[in-house]
Amino acid sequence: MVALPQLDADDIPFSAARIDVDVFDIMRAKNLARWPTGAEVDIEEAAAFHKSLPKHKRLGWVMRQADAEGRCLTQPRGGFGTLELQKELMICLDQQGQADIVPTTTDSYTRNEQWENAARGIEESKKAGRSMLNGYPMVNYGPKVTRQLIEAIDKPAIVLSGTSMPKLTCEIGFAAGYSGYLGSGLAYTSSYTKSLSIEQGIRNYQYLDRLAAMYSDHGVELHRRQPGFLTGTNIPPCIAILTCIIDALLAAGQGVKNYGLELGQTMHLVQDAAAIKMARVLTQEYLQQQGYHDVFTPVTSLHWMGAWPHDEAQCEALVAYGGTLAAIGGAVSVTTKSSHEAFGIPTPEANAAGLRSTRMAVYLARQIRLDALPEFETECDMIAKEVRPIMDKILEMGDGDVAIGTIHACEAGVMDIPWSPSNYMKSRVMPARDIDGYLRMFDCGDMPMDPDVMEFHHERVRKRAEHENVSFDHELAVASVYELSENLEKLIPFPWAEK
Amino acid sequence: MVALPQLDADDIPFSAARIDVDVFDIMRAKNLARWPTGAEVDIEEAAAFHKSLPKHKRLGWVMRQADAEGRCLTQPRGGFGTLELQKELMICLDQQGQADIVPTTTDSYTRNEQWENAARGIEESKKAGRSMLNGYPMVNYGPKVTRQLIEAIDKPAIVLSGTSMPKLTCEIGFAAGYSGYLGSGLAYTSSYTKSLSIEQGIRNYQYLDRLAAMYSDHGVELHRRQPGFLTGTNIPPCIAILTCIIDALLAAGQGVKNYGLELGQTMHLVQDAAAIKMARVLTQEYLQQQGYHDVFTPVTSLHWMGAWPHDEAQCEALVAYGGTLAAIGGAVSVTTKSSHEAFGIPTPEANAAGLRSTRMAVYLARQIRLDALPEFETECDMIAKEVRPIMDKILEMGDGDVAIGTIHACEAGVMDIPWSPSNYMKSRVMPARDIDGYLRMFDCGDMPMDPDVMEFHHERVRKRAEHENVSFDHELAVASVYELSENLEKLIPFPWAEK
Amino acid sequence: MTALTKQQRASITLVTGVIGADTHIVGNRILSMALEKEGFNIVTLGALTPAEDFIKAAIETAADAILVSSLYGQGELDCRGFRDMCIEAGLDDIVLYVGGNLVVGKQAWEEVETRFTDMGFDRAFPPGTRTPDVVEKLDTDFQSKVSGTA
Amino acid sequence: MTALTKQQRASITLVTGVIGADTHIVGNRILSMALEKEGFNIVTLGALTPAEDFIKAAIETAADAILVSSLYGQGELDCRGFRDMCIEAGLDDIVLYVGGNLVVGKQAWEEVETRFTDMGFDRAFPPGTRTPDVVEKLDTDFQSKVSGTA
Ligand code: B12
Ligand code: B12
Repeated sequence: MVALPQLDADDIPFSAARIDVDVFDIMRAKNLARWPTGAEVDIEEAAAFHKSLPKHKRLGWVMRQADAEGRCLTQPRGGFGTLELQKELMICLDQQGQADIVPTTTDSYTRNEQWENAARGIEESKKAGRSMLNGYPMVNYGPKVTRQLIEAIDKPAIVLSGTSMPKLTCEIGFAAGYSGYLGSGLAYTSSYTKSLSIEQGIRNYQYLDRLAAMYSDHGVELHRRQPGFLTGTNIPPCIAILTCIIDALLAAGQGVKNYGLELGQTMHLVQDAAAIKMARVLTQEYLQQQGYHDVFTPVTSLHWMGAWPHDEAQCEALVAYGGTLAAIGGAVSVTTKSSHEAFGIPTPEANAAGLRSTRMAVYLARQIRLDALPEFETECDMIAKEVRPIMDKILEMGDGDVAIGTIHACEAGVMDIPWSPSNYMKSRVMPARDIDGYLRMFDCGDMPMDPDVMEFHHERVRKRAEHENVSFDHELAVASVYELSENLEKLIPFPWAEK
Repeated sequence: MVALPQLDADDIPFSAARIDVDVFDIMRAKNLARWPTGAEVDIEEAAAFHKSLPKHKRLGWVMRQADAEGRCLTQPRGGFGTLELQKELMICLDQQGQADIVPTTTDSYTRNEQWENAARGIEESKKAGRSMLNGYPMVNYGPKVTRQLIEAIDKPAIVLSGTSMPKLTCEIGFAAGYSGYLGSGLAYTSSYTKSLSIEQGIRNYQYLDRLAAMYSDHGVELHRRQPGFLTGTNIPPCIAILTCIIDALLAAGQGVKNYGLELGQTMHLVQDAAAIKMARVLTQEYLQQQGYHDVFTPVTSLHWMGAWPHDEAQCEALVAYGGTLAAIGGAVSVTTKSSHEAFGIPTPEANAAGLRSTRMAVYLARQIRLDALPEFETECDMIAKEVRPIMDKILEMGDGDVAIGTIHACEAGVMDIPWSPSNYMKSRVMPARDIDGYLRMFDCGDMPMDPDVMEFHHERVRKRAEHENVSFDHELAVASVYELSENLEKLIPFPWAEK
Repeated sequence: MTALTKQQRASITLVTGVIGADTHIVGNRILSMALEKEGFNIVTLGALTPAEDFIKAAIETAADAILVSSLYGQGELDCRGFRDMCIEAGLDDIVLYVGGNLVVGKQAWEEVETRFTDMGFDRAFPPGTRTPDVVEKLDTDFQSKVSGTA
Repeated sequence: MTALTKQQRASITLVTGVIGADTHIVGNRILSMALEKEGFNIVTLGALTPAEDFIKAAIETAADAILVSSLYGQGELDCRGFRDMCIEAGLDDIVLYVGGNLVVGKQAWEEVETRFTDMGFDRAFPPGTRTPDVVEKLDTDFQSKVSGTA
């Protein structure tokens, strides 16, 4: 494979190699100059602040400790358009919701670096007395003001900024005192953008990861995290895990040692448990293979990321089961939703209720594990069989460089993602649920899946088509998008009444 | 063992033998004369009405069909003090709740045959404009009026009357068109009464079972059901199952062929699945042994029957998990509660929401089964080891007559029930949760448990005591009563904050 | 207010039971066990106890208070006239507590409380009451009796 | 009202896309696929589409309607002035639909609907709208156009 031409972005060749410290200093200076609050960032001061926090407010330590103790922590999502609303929200999630990890979701203008629009959103929110933004405009407020949020809670805080352009937000977030940051180059670029190249997205996250490693050099271990839930829409475990491996290798390349893997739940007890286990196993396998022997990779399981039903009672089952799936699956944390999911961003109270319901479900799951169940073992084997050939191919396509291999693989559809908005992904892979409720690939597009594996997937999905008496075509994939959002009359009607 | 002295009740000797038809006619005449509405009962007319109903409104057929199709049906509880309120409730549960089986819970005066008090309750309810009774006073309204309830819904209906004195209520209920009736002699007498003898309770249910068999003779297969949930308070599977076997043998003795077994959930995924499986296996084992080869014994799993938390969000997890436990355990139906449980009888809407949340959980459970999990197998073996020696002893104490054996066994504490209000039970057995959340016996009282079995129970509970750093005493049993009703701050606090 | 000593509590006799056709014994039994452990002198009537039996027992044992449990929802009917029956029986000053799930359904606690104090109960306790709270209230209410006799 | 035939629908051009910084493509893509299957002539702009691009595309393709999706909550900001921009561009009579999760949070639908019709959208569609409902509304709204040309 030929190396890609060198892009002008930041003037270094594109590869998985660690960014040199001198180059990085120049990149940072340029980056911080893009918005006035960038000038407030002082990494020495920030590192001192992080060290002054009690251990239980540092997510790096908290994730390691939770893993060691076999816990499943809870974390919601949440962001509002003004500091005041955001503070109230975080206090509510901390106290009323008993969240173990408190989030700050940024708004979509911030995610797209449209800080002028975000400024307008703050004003409009203040005027309207309700949030007109779908998250907290962190860059506009800057690190000094934002630190008030860290001080308002007694838990570790994480930035949730679904974006491929995290460079200024991460500087602000870490400087403010956030000890966790969710996001990665392949996952977010493929799922949250249309016209940004995968290469640019990876570069941007290399910046973020390099920054996190720089904090390590200052004695602060931050928690980085990969959003393997992708487009949230029927992502089969193998695809999520491929992106986990790729983004973990990229992060490790920049020196990150504390890297969480997130998986959206498939909503199948056995498949989710297998996915959670294999995400860690396979990511470690490739990290080791590439010479990274000390990267900590706990798995976070996310409440159903696809379309939710419009009935709150039905949603309550998805919320509670989400706790069950995460805990029985052995996830180190679970990211929660609420019964408002289908309607809009939840109120703080609904969000807190979702947390508590999940927490109770985690309690009820006790220490139950499915590891000895033959069906679980089969599923684990299947995932490994799906992932390895493709991952090996990706590395091969980059001549061993995962960054370059990934670009080629996305171009070729060797690495693909369902329902992607990105012009740089083929998005030909089409998942569908099978007869038993597992997520399978109805169509693997151009991904080089083992024929035996696809045979198995097809057979299971075909069984479903036969059972439902529908034809074996793409409509199965569309029906699978709607499935869990359907009302119960459709999902399980009273079976015997005369029509 | 010596036979018990013959009691005067209904002038026949006490035994497990089938009541002779001529004797039964005399008993019925006496019984129906106790309250004016008794005169409205006409079994020929009633049988014709049952036959006129579509199959899907006959619970006997519905339970068999659900079992054959591997379904888990939903059923709530519910009763209000007037016909009008009850009708609204049943329509709401049928339509808004999508219940597969619609209930009528009777009020506690009716259960205690205090029909004058019930009449007062109807008047007071009408005056107050809200229900002053905790259920529907079925005897007061009588079969003709009550049939309006059957006609108002499009599902089968079941009478829920937690009582040891069902004789008139069952006549009215069956005549009205109810095709299911929950209750049994040992279970209810030990759990719902104080000074009624077990013998009298069994006699009363022999009447009911004999009546159900008489309907069979008229071509109507009713569904009888045993409330093995007992006092609802930490009932270990073995105790529930012992009562299932005893009451099933007694019912079979009267000619019943369609007999459901109810188990309160222990709230442990593996233990509940094992209990559901073994309830049916062991009941069949003894039915066969006693020569009953054609009794259908589907299992119903009940949402947590002990104390509920006062936080609705926590309750939602118990509700949803209840659906999961029933469906994964392979129960043929699940009896639901709501997030109002700790406060009082739910509104129709809250009740319907509990049903829908459970139904969604049942959907999500797909066809998952734990049968191949070694931990499940161990638990099944354990239950069999607990049940068989005691059941054999009970039969031995009655010289093969289960009715007589049961009386002796209860007297001697060989058959015992935790937290019983009855003067006829020792109630020395004391359950507690173990380290892994299983319900175990901290103290088996005078039940002749195998020493190895008790060794195992003790070891597990002792582990918990050590883990919690409390002493190994009766307080563990009390703490286990409260456990699932505790708030989350107590159950899983954020683990690391400084105190 | 300071807690009473176990010795002081030993002079206080409490009658407990579950009123009416109500079979919910668990909470009442745990409460009785806990109060006994804390030193009070307890007379337990158990589940399914008619109103008259409470009063009979209170007279027989010269009780200082009656603790009525009602869980099943019909307590509102069962407890009507309970204070009057006490007065008729000459128990004018006996302390009356009631606790449990006192009414049918989820109702605003303040209203329910008023309904029962209007009926003549000195205190009513909401669903979910834990035993230490009951001990605290008893200690408060019997402070004067005990210091009077001290 | 009767449904249009596929042939009649073929004469109707619809521009679809997700407005603003919004990446939620799934529903928009399914909707576009479904409308295409039902016979409409569809121009898809995909996710993350600025308001101006909708209008440009509508002019270029002489579209009859623009179907704007907004899911992420900021639609209220993104859609302000959309009708005015259309008028400025000479698209005075173009039919404008908007659908998705149009505002932040769970708000009363009637209010949300009014907010968007006041902005100049002909119809607004609530969360959870299924494609057959959209086809039905399109058929209704283009009844006259099609019969006019028939
Ligand atoms: C276990 C249980 C049962 C068991 C009872 C077993 C037994 N023999 O004791 C069984 C299954 C038999 C049962 C039956 C029924 N139950 Co029930 N039951 C419960 C449940 C789930 C838990 C009760 C419990 O044991 N709690 C644990 C103990 C430790 O707490 P506690 O009882 O509240 O007592 C504590 C405090 O309240 C307080 N306290 C209690 N009394 C007093 C008195 C005083 C003076 C003071 C100061 C404090 C105090 O101190 C106690 C210790 O902390 C409750 C709902 C809940 N709470 O979750 C329903 C509940 C009480 N039952 C209810 C009903 C309706 C029934 C039935 C009528 C219908 C049915 N479901 O079959 C029958 C009643 C039969 C009859 N005639 O009484 C309703 C009552 C409705 C209402 N008030 O609106 C409830 C609230 C459930 C519901 N939401 O519908 N039940
Ligand atoms: C999947 C999903 C995602 C995926 C999207 C993947 C992708 N690239 O498409 C991911 C994970 C990337 C994502 C990200 C985010 N999401 Co999102 N997401 C969802 C979710 C769960 C399902 C959406 C979906 O695909 N539904 C299935 C399709 C078939 O239905 P649909 O989209 O509603 O479309 C149908 C109808 O609405 C209608 N329709 C749609 N458009 C139009 C237009 C017209 C004219 C008409 C007539 C009809 C119509 O027809 C469609 C077909 O039936 C929803 C919640 C839900 N609904 O359950 C949240 C939701 C939309 N997301 C939300 C948010 C806030 C975000 C984020 C900002 C924050 C975050 N959670 O990370 C980011 C946004 C990033 C960005 N810049 O846009 C919020 C929006 C909040 C609000 N409006 O108050 C929601 C409602 C969740 C919530 N309750 O918080 N999300």
